[in-house]
Amino acid sequence: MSGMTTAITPTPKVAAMNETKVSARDVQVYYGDKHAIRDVNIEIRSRTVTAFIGPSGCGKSTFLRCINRMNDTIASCRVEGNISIDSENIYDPKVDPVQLRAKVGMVFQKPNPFPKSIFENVAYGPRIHGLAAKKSDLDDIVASALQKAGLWNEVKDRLDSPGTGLSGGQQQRLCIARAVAVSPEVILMDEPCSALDPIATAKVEELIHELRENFTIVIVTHSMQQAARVSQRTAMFHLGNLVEENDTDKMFTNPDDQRTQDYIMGRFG
Amino acid sequence: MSGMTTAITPTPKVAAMNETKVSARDVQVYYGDKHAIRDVNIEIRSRTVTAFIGPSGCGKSTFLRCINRMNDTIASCRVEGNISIDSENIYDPKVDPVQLRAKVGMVFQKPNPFPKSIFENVAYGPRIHGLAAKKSDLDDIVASALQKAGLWNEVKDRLDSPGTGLSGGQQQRLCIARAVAVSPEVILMDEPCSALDPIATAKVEELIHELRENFTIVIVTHSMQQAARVSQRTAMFHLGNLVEENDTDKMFTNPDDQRTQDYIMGRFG
Amino acid sequence: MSVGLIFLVVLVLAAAGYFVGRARALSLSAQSGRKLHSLPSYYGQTVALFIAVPAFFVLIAWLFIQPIVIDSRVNGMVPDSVIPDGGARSLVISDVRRIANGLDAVLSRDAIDESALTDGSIDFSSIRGRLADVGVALVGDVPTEVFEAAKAYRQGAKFGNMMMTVAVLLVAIAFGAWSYTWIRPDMRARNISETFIKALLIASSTVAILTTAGIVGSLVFETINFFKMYPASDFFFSTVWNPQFRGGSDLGIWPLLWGTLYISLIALLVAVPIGLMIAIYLAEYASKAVRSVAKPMIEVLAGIPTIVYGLFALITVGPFLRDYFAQPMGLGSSSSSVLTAGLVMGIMIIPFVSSLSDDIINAVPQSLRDGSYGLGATQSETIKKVILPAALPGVVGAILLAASRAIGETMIVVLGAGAAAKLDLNPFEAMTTVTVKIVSQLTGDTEFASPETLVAFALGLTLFVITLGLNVVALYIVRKYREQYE
Amino acid sequence: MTDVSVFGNVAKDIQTKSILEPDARTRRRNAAEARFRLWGAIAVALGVLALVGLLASIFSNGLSSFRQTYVTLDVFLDPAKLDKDGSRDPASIAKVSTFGYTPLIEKALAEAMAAKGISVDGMNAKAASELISKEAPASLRNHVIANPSEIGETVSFDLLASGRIDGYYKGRVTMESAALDRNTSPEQLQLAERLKEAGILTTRFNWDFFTAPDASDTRPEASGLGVAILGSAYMMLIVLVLSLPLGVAASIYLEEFAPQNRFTDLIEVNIANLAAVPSIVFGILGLAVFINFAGLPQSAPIVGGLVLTLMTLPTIIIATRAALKAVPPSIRDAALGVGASKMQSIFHHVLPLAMPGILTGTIIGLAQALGETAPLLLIGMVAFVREYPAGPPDGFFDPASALPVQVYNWTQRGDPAFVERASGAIIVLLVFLILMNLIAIILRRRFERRW
Amino acid sequence: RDQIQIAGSSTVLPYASIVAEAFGENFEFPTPVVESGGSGAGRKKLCEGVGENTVDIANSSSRIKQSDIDTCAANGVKEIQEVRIGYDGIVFASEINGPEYAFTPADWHNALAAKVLKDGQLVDNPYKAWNEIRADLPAQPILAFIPGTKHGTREVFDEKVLIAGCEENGTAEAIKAAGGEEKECMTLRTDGVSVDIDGDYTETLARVDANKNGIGVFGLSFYQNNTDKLRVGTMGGVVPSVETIASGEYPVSRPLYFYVKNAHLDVIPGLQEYVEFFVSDEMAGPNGPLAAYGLVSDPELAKTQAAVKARTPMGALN
Ligand SMILES: Nc1ncnc2c1ncn2[C@@H]1O[C@H](COP(=O)(O)OP(=O)(O)OP(=O)(O)O)[C@@H](O)[C@H]1O
Ligand SMILES: Nc1ncnc2c1ncn2[C@@H]1O[C@H](COP(=O)(O)OP(=O)(O)OP(=O)(O)O)[C@@H](O)[C@H]1O
Ligand SMILES: [Mg+2]
Ligand SMILES: [Mg+2]
Repeated sequence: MSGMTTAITPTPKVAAMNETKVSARDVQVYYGDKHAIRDVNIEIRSRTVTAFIGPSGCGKSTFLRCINRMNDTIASCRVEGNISIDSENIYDPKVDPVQLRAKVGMVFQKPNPFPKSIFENVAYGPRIHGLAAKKSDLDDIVASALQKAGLWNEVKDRLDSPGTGLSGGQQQRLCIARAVAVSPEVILMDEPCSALDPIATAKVEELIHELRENFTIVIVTHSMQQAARVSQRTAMFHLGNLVEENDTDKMFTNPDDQRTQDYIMGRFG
Repeated sequence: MSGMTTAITPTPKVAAMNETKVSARDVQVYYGDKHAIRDVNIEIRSRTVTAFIGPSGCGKSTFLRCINRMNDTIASCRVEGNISIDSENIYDPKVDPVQLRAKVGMVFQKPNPFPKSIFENVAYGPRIHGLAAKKSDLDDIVASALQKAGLWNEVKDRLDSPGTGLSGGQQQRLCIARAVAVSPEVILMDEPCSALDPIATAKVEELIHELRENFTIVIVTHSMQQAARVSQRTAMFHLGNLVEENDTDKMFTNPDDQRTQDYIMGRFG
Repeated sequence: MSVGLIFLVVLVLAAAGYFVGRARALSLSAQSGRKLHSLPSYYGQTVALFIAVPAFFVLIAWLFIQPIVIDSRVNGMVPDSVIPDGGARSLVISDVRRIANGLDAVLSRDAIDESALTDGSIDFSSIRGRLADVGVALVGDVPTEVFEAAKAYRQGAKFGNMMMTVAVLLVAIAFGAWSYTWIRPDMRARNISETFIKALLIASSTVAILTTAGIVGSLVFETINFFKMYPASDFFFSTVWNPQFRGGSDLGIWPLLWGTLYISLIALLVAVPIGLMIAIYLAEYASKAVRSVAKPMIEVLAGIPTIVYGLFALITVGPFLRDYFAQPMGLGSSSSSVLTAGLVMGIMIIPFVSSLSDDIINAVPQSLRDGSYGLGATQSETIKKVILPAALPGVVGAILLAASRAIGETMIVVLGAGAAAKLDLNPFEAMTTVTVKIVSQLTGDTEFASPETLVAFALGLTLFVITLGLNVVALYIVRKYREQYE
Repeated sequence: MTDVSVFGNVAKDIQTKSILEPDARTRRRNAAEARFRLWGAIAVALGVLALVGLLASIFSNGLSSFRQTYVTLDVFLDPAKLDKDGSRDPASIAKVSTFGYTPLIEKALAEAMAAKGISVDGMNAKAASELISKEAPASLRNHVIANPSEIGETVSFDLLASGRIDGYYKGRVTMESAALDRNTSPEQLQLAERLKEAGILTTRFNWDFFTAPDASDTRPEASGLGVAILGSAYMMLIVLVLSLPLGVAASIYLEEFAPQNRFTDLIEVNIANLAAVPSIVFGILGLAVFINFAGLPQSAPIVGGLVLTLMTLPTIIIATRAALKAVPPSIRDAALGVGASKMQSIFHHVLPLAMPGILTGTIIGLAQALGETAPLLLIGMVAFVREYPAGPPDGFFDPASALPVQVYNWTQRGDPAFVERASGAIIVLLVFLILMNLIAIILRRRFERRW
Repeated sequence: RDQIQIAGSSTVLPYASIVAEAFGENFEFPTPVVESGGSGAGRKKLCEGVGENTVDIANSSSRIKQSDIDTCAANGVKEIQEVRIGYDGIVFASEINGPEYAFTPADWHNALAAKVLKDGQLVDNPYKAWNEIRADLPAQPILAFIPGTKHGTREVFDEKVLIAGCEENGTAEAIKAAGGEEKECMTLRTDGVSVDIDGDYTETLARVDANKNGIGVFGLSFYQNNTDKLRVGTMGGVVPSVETIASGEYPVSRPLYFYVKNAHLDVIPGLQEYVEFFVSDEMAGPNGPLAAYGLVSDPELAKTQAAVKARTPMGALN
């Protein structure tokens, strides 16, 4: 039972690399009166790691949350325009956001483990999606997710202790493990390595590499190095606008936009 | 009345640079049965930036929280050993943790703005410590703290909107501004730049530089570059032990301990 | 089958449906190799819901309609001649019902065959005695028509029951089977069952609306009657409350409203500070052990019957306040007073404030406390400036609940504050409240269709409208000051 | 005061503050802290004190109702009086009313006194027989009807002593008060003393108090809480089964699903307002809707239960909503983020975290419902009921009374013996309440946690 | 429904429950259910209509009113029997250790009325102590706990004490002379000397207990159960007792009634038996348990018994 097939409408053919997975057209996001995202148009390719970069508060998280409709939960937030995944408009009234989110997993910027045990934190997703028929399957899923997130060694002896009693970085990895455990098709990661040490970061980057073979990944990061290391495509946001979107190599060597150049060179502000 | 000079019992001599500000002797920390910090001995110098590095979960935050007794709020947490600031044992029963914390400020790993307006978030500390006699003083303090944290431009038009409606990085800077506004003698920063873009990071680092002239700063960071850039001293933790403490230059060029070397070279795990 | 049994059978069917539905979903998915849209249990749930809900619906409708149908049929069999003078048909019909039900007992006790009822092989002329033997008391002898009607009723009920059983089970099975065959791996079973649950949630919240409608409906009619007898202007603008037994009463609402506000205010002045401090102490300062004992203990205060508080007010608090405060201060010598009732009522409503607030305060995330402590705030500053504002909506809810309880209380007011309606500022004076007068006018010895009694309805409705207004204001305030954390 | 910038041009010399010696402001703040904390402790102490005081007065008044004085007599069941035609036919035995049994008891008492040589000056047989409850003939008669074969035999009975005699052994009646009391006399008390010495009269635990039905004003000693306990139990069962799920469901809808609009505002205000509706108005509603419209029977627990359900609902809803509101949004986000549906995120994560608040609402709501009399007044449950209701569910439709009703009724009665019994009933009510809430309290402790 | 359902006055409730209890013991029928909730509500329930979920009997501490009869008629309750079960004496009692009081209605009017006649002038009530009214009354401050206006007892108090007293001490004439109405005789002072009690006699007792110089208005049966706590005052020189009330010497008393819905007589099992049992000599006679409890037996009980047997419906109110 592979995680691949949790699609709303199962994707019949396996998406080839570089095919568009997510596409956004003229997306506008408002928080009440505040216009947080303006006219964003972007194609996110399948089996590719796309990095979102940009100064703090420019709308990266906001746009990311649009992709799995997590913005629905903020009362004041309004999304306009069109975002589609596998050519299906996700803001179509017929779309079940739940299914969408099962397909598009998310790691939040602030680690938010459930006030439950470490095991339950990771097992929750697989459980509600019926990914494990037996208890032992579940154990396996949890173990492998924790391993992928590089947390297994630290917590394997205390799977029953509360997830909220972990260190900041551990919580972050726990949330990564939790998202990975349901094997979504698209994984949105909002600064997944912000609280991680270089080694843990390396492990997560390795995980991203690994996941890329089968999944589409969008990652928000403040580290240019990280963006350069893990992503194939990079999108640069500034003040709610998508300034530039390009191949990562190109972006970091020869950006089209002046602002990108400035930002990468650390010449902003 | 400057924030600096509210001291009532003046310590006769002025702390000179390189003088010991905080000193820890045989500190042990337990969470229930878990022994999280073992035998830590460290001298943290006055007017110096000390960086704590080490893999996630090694006890950096835990030790940091010991320094201003924030661990008191965790029921299961037990601290043994001796930590003194200005030669006063902070675990002395006579010590008032409130005054200690006014003297030793803290920026937490997870941004935790109060559910109040941005202004109120920053004004909270100065208010309780009586740092502003007039409303205009308070306005000044708030503005200058926000400026220091590099948030002023982004929020100056919406000081009345809730602090919880900020982006992740903005929240982090808000928390820095909040801590800085009460001008403590020692500032503990737990990964203050983890959610910040390079420019904002640079701004915070600049702030740290500036603060160093008068204050003692301890910063937890996962970025070796950052540690190298901002700190004069670096302490490396590993599995609850303080592996090495040294001048930053020495630490990053020629560490005494093999584990430090490995960690810095990214050879762990 | 009895209704209870049918109910059980449907439940069992639903349970069975759950398992077959689940199994089918699993096997279909295994066969077709397609993944299920939802967890298998949701398919089970869907089938179970399809079995249970329409069936229960039919059951309830049937139970509602069958008696009407049978009654109307039996009604036709009872000629007017057997209805006693001045009696009512409905009473005879209930006699019929009683006989019909008694017959079952007679048959089973005397081991008589069902057929004996119809073929006349046994003498049923002594039916009254036989029924009396099985504990069914009748008034007089049973006229043949009535007995026949009873038999018909029994037949009808039996038949109806049988039909009901059949119908309910049929519906259950039909819908179950249909939903069973409907199962496909891509069926959105979770959405179906969730839509269903959501409908239940909505239905539940309409209960509140229905209750309000019911209350208004049951008050408004008699209120109109009241205003036909007593001028509304006097009711709303007169400042004298002086009902008289034989009419000619003054029924101005103001003294009562004033008493209500005054007493509730004092009660809140007692309960809110104490209750909030208790909540704060238990949530923030007390050890786990103290908290786990003190909280339920204080909750018992809400469960002590109000008469105990009333007597406490009357016997202890009232004389104490009179002897040590009112008389020395020259503020009167009444042992029952607004202050007495307010104080005692305040004690009673403490748990409403303390327990609910305690839960809310406890739910404020630790990171907020940390943030404040980290800035060098004391615990009390943290509580006052960070935690309470964050917990405000819940705390206001708790206070409103306490206020509501205070407004609705009678016994304490009767015993503590007396029954005299007065407009006075002196807290050592006896006064009374709207609620007390609703109860006393409604349960008095005055004739019902007099303004003195009907005023209770007008009072009830007016109070309802006033509290509604207060609640609107409260909602507005809470909305304005609400702080969302995280 | 000139320099307000935080560190701008501060002198480079920073004087550090000692943490061992608090400065004046800190001392002030700490004093405020200590005061605040003290206020908290005082508040808790006040609450507990009020409870202890009230409980002490209830217990000191009411504990005695758990004991009862009995007179043990050998009664000759005279066939000449009880079964005149000698047929032992239950029908003819039943013809003898309780009035016919009184002489038997009088005689038995006289004989017992004679046998033990007890006599008190100024007592005739009639006055002596007033020691025995008016309930005695009825219990005798019931026994005889149940066992007709014992007619003609001498059977030993434990008969209730009358209320005043019982009160004498509980300190309620004294020789002095008896002298003034129309219903007893010091001689009767002396006689009781003698009977006690002779072992005929005993005071012991009173099981009947928990099982017997109410009794009329002339027989306080025979009254019990059986019907009331059953009635309250039935009603609470209905209230719990209906109000908890309904209340939680309504709260979930309003808090989590309902769109923010006028209509939901209306519901919200409505619910808050329902909490403020005096309970008697719910009685008016119950009378109009459940009895007059729906045709449910008078005085029945089903109607009482429904009315109390409507009355408790607002409490539970308000508590539940506050608790739901207090659950941090990040928990919901986390669940939604892994693909849980809203319903799942609520039932799996939010509801467990809100559980303490929900349980508190339930505890308080049920406490209120259990102690309420006013709405029952209008639906006919404030009544004198002596027949036990049948077992559930049929019993829901039989007349019954309730514990608070019994308290209310007894406090209104003339005979002071009822005051004691009312306090006893309150103790039973509180025990009932605590038992009922125990599960909720334990559950709540388990769910309580901070995050 | 198997049992008889009774509603109404809480004054009649004790008697009704004594009868119901004995009825349940001695008859094969279940014990009737006796609700309390006030005469007005009881009569309203009686008149709600005919049928199983309406009551069979309404107890009433005052006579049924024309409006009730009209409601009954409108709802199809055509025939009602009025059954007078006896009389309820109303007594004035103070704390047992207090002084003796020998009242007259005039004293009460002088003590409680808003306006009294003093030195030939109609003035606001100046009296503070009983002996100011009449020198041979005790020198105690005036404080009276009288039934609230919802009580039937208050009607009797108004009529037989206040109005009677008003006429006795000449205030009535003065009022009339001043162009006022008789109603003003019943207007009470509002300075806290006269306290309305909306609760029951136990509350009055508790208040007398808490205010040792207070005088309470009680029912005779309540007083008889508490002779060790209360000292009863005489009225016009007569000590209240079952005998003096029955003979009419003691002036303050009122009849108690219950009303039976005739339409239910043949359909509610035991109803007729209950009604007959209630008024039988065994129960309501001078030596019966009701009299023992303080009900003043009706001298015309035999007439009532006959009427009950014949099921005579009540005629028009006179
Ligand atoms: N409240 C707690 N209860 C129990 N264990 C805890 C608690 N907080 C931290 N720990 C454990 O103590 C150890 C040290 O945690 P700490 O938060 O100090 O790590 P850290 O060095 O700050 O890591 P990171 O860089 O990930 O934030 C970890 O193993 C963590 O799981
Ligand atoms: N819930 C909200 N209500 C109102 N404004 C919001 C809310 N969330 C974010 N914003 C505003 O929207 C803008 C974009 O926010 P967003 O969180 O997307 O930034 P970001 O790019 O993720 O920044 P960071 O790197 O700091 O996390 C910011 O100006 C922020 O203040
Ligand atoms: Mg962000
Ligand atoms: Mg940390």
